[in-house]
Amino acid sequence: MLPGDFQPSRPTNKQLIKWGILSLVSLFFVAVVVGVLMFVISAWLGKPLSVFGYDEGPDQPIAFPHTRHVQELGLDCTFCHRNVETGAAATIPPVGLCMTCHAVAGDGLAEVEKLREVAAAGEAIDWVRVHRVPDFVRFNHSAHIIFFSEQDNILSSEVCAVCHGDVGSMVKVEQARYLKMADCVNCHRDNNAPTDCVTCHY
Amino acid sequence: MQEHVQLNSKEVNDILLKDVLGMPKWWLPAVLFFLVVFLAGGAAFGYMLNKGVGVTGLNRPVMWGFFMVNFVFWIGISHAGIMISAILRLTQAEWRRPLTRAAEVLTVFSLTSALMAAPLVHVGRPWRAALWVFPYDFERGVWPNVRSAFVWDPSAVMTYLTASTLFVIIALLPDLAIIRDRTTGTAHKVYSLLCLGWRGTPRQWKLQAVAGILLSALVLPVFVSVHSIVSWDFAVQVGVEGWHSTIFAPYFIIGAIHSGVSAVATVMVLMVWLYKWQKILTPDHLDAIGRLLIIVATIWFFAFFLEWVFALYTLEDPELALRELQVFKHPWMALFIVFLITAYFFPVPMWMFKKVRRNMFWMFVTTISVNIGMWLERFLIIVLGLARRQAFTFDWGTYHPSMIEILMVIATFAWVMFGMLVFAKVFPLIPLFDIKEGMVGGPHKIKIGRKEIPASIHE
Amino acid sequence: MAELKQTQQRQWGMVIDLDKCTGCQACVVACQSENNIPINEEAHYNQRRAIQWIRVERYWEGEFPDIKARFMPVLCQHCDNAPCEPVCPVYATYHNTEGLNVQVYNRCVGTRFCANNCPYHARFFNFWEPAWPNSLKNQLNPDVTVRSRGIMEKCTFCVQRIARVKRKAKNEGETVNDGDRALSPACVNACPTETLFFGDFKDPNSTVAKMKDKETHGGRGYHLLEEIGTDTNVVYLKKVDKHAEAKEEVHA
Amino acid sequence: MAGGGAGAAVLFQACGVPEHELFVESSNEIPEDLVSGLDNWYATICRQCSSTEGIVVRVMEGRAKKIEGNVDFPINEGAHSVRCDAGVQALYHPDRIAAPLVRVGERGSGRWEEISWTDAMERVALQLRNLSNANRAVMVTPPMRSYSGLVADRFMARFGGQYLRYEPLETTNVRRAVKQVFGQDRMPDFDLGNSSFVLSFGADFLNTWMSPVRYGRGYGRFRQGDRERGTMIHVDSRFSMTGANADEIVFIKPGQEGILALSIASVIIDEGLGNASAVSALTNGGRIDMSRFAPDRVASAVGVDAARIRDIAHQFAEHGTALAIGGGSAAAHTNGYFNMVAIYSLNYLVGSVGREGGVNFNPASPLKDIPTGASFSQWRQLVTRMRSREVGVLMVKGADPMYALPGSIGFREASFDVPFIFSFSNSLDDTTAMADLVLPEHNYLEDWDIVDPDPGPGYQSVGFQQPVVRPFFESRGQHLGTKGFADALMGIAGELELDLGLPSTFRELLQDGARTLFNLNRGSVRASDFRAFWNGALQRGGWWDTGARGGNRPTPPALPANVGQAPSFDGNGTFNLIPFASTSLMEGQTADLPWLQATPDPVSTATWRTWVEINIKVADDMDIREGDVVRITSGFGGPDVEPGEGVLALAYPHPGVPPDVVCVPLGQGRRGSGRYAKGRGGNIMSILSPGADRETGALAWASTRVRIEKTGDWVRLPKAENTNPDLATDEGQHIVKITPKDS
Repeated sequence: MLPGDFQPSRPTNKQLIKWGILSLVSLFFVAVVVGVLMFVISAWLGKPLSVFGYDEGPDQPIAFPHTRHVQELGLDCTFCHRNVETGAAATIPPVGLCMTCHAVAGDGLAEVEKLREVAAAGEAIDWVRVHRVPDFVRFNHSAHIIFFSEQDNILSSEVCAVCHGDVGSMVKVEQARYLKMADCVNCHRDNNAPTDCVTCHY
Repeated sequence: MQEHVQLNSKEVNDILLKDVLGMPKWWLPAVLFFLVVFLAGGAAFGYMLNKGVGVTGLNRPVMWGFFMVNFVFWIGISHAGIMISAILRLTQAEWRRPLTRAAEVLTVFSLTSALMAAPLVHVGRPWRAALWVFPYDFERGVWPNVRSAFVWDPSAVMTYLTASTLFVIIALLPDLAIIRDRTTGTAHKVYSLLCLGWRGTPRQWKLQAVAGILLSALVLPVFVSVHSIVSWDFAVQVGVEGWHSTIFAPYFIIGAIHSGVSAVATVMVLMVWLYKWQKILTPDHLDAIGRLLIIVATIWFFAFFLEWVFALYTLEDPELALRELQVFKHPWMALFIVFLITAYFFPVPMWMFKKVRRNMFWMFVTTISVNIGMWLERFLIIVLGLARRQAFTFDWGTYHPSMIEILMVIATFAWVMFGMLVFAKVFPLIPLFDIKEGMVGGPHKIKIGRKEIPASIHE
Repeated sequence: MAELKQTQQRQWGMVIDLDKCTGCQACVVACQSENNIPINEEAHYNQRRAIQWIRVERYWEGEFPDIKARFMPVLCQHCDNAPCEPVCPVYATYHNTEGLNVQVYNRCVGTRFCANNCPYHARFFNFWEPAWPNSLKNQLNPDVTVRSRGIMEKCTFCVQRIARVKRKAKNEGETVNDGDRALSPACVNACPTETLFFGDFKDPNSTVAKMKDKETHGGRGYHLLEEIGTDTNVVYLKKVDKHAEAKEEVHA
Repeated sequence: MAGGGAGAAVLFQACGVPEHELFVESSNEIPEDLVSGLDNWYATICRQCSSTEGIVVRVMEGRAKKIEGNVDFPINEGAHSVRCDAGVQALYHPDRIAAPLVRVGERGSGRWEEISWTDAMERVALQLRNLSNANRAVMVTPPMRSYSGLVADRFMARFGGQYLRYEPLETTNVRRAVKQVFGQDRMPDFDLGNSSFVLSFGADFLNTWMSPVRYGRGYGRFRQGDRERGTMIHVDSRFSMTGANADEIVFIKPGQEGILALSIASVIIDEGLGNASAVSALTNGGRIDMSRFAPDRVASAVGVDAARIRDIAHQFAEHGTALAIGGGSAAAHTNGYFNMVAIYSLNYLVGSVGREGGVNFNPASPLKDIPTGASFSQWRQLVTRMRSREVGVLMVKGADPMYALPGSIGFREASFDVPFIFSFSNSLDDTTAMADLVLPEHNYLEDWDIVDPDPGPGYQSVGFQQPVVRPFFESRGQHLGTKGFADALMGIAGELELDLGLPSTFRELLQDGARTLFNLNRGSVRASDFRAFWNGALQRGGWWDTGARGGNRPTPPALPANVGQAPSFDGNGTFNLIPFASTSLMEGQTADLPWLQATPDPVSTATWRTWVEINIKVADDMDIREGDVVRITSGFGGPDVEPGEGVLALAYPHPGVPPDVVCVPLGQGRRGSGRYAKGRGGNIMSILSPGADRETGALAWASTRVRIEKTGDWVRLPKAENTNPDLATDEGQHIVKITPKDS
């Protein structure tokens, strides 16, 4: 190995242009990869980025306007989600409950007619799930409702908004909160609730 | 050295770069063969990923089997690199020179093998192993459990892998520049990039030498810790009496050096046979390794003996049951005898003879034998530790590896062979600069007692 | 551990009277039914991978015709110094403030380190994906996570029942009652001979605390493999056999 | 979330990881909205086995989730057996029949077509109507002490056919002996909990015999109750689970239990340890010579030391309250009836009849119309009738005689001569598979009934069975799906215009029964109006009156003069074959349930297969290792089992079985019964000798001698115990600690 073996040469202009284009292309490629990764990671950590409508709620088989029922008619959350104070699940109301009003109310509305068809056929509605925690999480609505309503001295139906956002003002229900474990744990810490794993996982 | 053939720089270059710049006829078929075997192991892993750990022979209570044995084995082999490069470098043993790179490369590939075996392959849900290996999980406030030896395992192994890779790279720089100068086209560009602008200036030489020595010193604690931590995987288990022993860390480390140095000797013989490097790798080197091995093997055997003393001294039922299982129960008895013979009683007396130490064939046989024995040693510790007859004789179990496991174990061997061969094709497996450096200093000898041994030079 | 033990509010535990156990296996199936344990197929037994959170072990003693069979229900001992806990790299198993040794399925990566280290062999690994025919899934308990393959599982003292009772008590402002059958694990409720007792060792008035107090001081009580120092929360009461030789008790 | 899931899914799809693992980590496919609702517990009655146990069922969103014991119910007091829990699996069994089936192929070929209920009922009615003689109709059910049984009984009575009750391991001898010794029609209650000494002969009463949960309850108190720990001696010719729990197990030569009992009696009489009046009554004033049963004279015949017999007699007589129980294999010999008479007579000698800690009697049920029919053993006559084409219609409900009748009786072959067989069944068991028409019945969790527990708790009690879930196959519409047995039978009666003398629907019939109880105005449920009573009884799972205890203490009858006969054996081998009911599968009734198949036998811990317990030393001599497939032949067999072919079973070298005995569990070897039972193991009943009790004609199912030979094959015996050849022993008592004294 002799010193001076290596003679660096100045690049020509042609080479410089070639390298410039190459680096631009790779920069673009990197940008695309980073963008995709960001989307995936943000989706992993919380809600998808609000691009291309990824943050919107899903279309339901029957477009049920919470605005109409909650804001305009003043129905309480617990009027339909009856189990929320006593059970683990808030429960979606059965078609029969809808029909207690819609047997007469809402004539002529296309969505109500759909509902009546379903009710007449004796079927159930396949609502699309908006909020979902994985199977290994034991979320219990009643415990949360009772805790917050007692702590803040508010009505049960006012507690719902803590996690679900102001559903009453949503035409299409969307996920308001991340509902990832960090979200749960932080809230539990803030409220001195147990953070023992076995509180939710068993 | 006595039989050292004096070569000049050009001859060294020609000999060592012959197969980097050219390609021996057997190379491609051999590499393809090992690749196929490795891919077969990969396919076995894919099958296991699809079906679950059930495809192995693991059961209750033998929850660790071939994968864990293989993990410990490869970690053991990896200790060759540091032993040869760092310790011998720091102790200025001259004969290490042609062996350092092969040992370090062997370290790198055996560590990747080990990593494949333990965190990746053997867990129930490999896709979640990141939770264990990387503490990414900031948001939930649930961190990896630092009390677990398993958390320290990957970090120790990764540190060791990083250090070994750096070792290889730093030692490679001057050689890469030589190859750069002898290649054209794309190869030239690639080597130019890889050699990081090495020009062989005195400053660069100085930095390279300092980096080498520094790394040697810094890596020594890692060297000790890696296998200590691996031994803690076993030693901290109160539930498995045979493993719960304070001798385990030194016992594992010395065992690792035993198997690692043997593996280097095996690789050395293979290099001579395959690449015809007998002018550089002389019987002198083998002789030196052989002497080192006698010492290492005997210390290892002492540790092994101590472990037995510790176990038997207490006369506790579970320990006695394990030893009974190892020594008197078929088929473990046969394995135990094979292990003892191959790991110590066959090779060490052989190495006592100078003729054997200087004979390529016999050194190959004896060092291979050591590694067969050391593999069995890990098997006998891990599997029998779990399969022992314990208080709950109702749950006493046994273990038979499945084809999937055997295939994956073979694949790790193929992976190391494949890696070494590919490396040897792309980079010189013997450091050219080191050989030349040794030549500059000339064959120094110093007298210790009545013996003359090769001395080191100052770097 | 000692401090934790003093500050914790409850200490769930079990007392098992070996003199009553007949080995009838009712607890085994009750547990299987409550906790969504996969069906142990024939191959699972042959591979020694059957999952029984509580199992009845049978030990032989003597030779025909003076032969005896001893039955022993074994389940997770919920040790206060649990060997399984410190070895888990991902904190999938830990001790909670009620003395339970908890397994968090979603955290488990399946290193099986804990299972090796459990002196009681109380931990079971899902080597295979559990398979139920679709119609049998109707029976699965919705309160218990269905474990997939690659996950370690073990007895939880039916923590879902404890959680349910505690939640109910909290919502309704009551206290958790020791004798509440809704609180007891499925095995305890099933046992025909009342071999198993479950309760809170911290509550001096509970049945188990009284039994433990009485029996571990000169009575029949003992802890399984006590010499390991795991400090278990399951107290066994010795089998009585008037034909047995009085064994010298060695206390360290 | 979607992005991440999708990304990871794509990534892992290549590796073949099922996507659902990344997303939900569960194979639970039930929609969460359905499962997270509120749970309710409903009380009902377990019908998985013959003992009547009160259960509560956890129901969530219309699905039964978990079965637990009903704490109130007097028989089981909250506990339950291993079989009870698996009821939910019977309900949701994947191979449950979902609609009436009619045979389309050859009989027994297994090709079926679904038809509507209307069609099915019409076909049944047509077949019955077309019978030339009503007597040509035969119905077979298990003994049903319930209103379903009443409907069946009434139907056959009014129609004019023959009604047979079938149980695989007959208890006829025990019941006849109880009738003879105590003058009772019902099984008495054994008050184990208050007893201080139990001497049992052959009955595996903690495991499978009669009412194991009730006995288990008593056993718990017997061992560690508030009184002194009781002593239990078990006399058996095999190592049963009950024997394993006894303080001493006495191995006896098969069939000699009665002689041993008489020998014990002779010691008691000789030494004047017993109740003098009972002695005099039993020996008919000394006219029966008991001295021929003196220990020294019978010791070699029964295989028990004379000194030991005396010791047992002393212990039996000198404990405060002693109880003698017999049954199981002791009753299944050609002298089984005499064995039972001798054994139960012992209770008189120590004065434990009708007192606390002894034998207590069950009063008659308050519901007089519930039939008390016990099993009936006229199978040979029935087969003859079938062969000669005297049987036109065979109706089967919940019984499987083609599986469990000895092959030598030839029931299955004879069934080809019956023009029409129909079966009420949930699954295609062996008998149903041979039927022409299958009427799927409701699972017991979907059906109504009122049950009279037998054996009862010693006082009047009635169990109320109610549907806790809607029928699982309801979604198939009213023409398909399942129907309750009683409803269906009443429907058929309606088609036939047969007047059963019962209300028009089964539920009304039950309510009539309940009204009887309501009118008694006593017991556990009392109410001001009937509606409240009905709801109360359903809520509590039954009605009982602890005050209504058994009647007068019976006076001891004299032993029959020919008591003490030796048993006789039949077969070509040297081993006495003792079949036994499996802990989980019983006699095969629950073999279709995977949980029960997977439940280890308490002693051998074996599962899923048929094994044969051979003494470990004998096995060693014969070079038989565990898992060796052995052929068991007796020289008997049926048309399906060639006598030389025998039954194949896996060897289990057993350290506790006497050298001249082999034991085989029942339950496996089924031709049908769904995916978990079909073609699994061997059916030992098929090679039993057709031997019968000399007195009662009951099947002597323990009187066969068999030959054992290795086939050379080896199959691993699936068991919970270790797979190593070493026995699980606990030499240092590290695990199971033993103390000689009670504290």
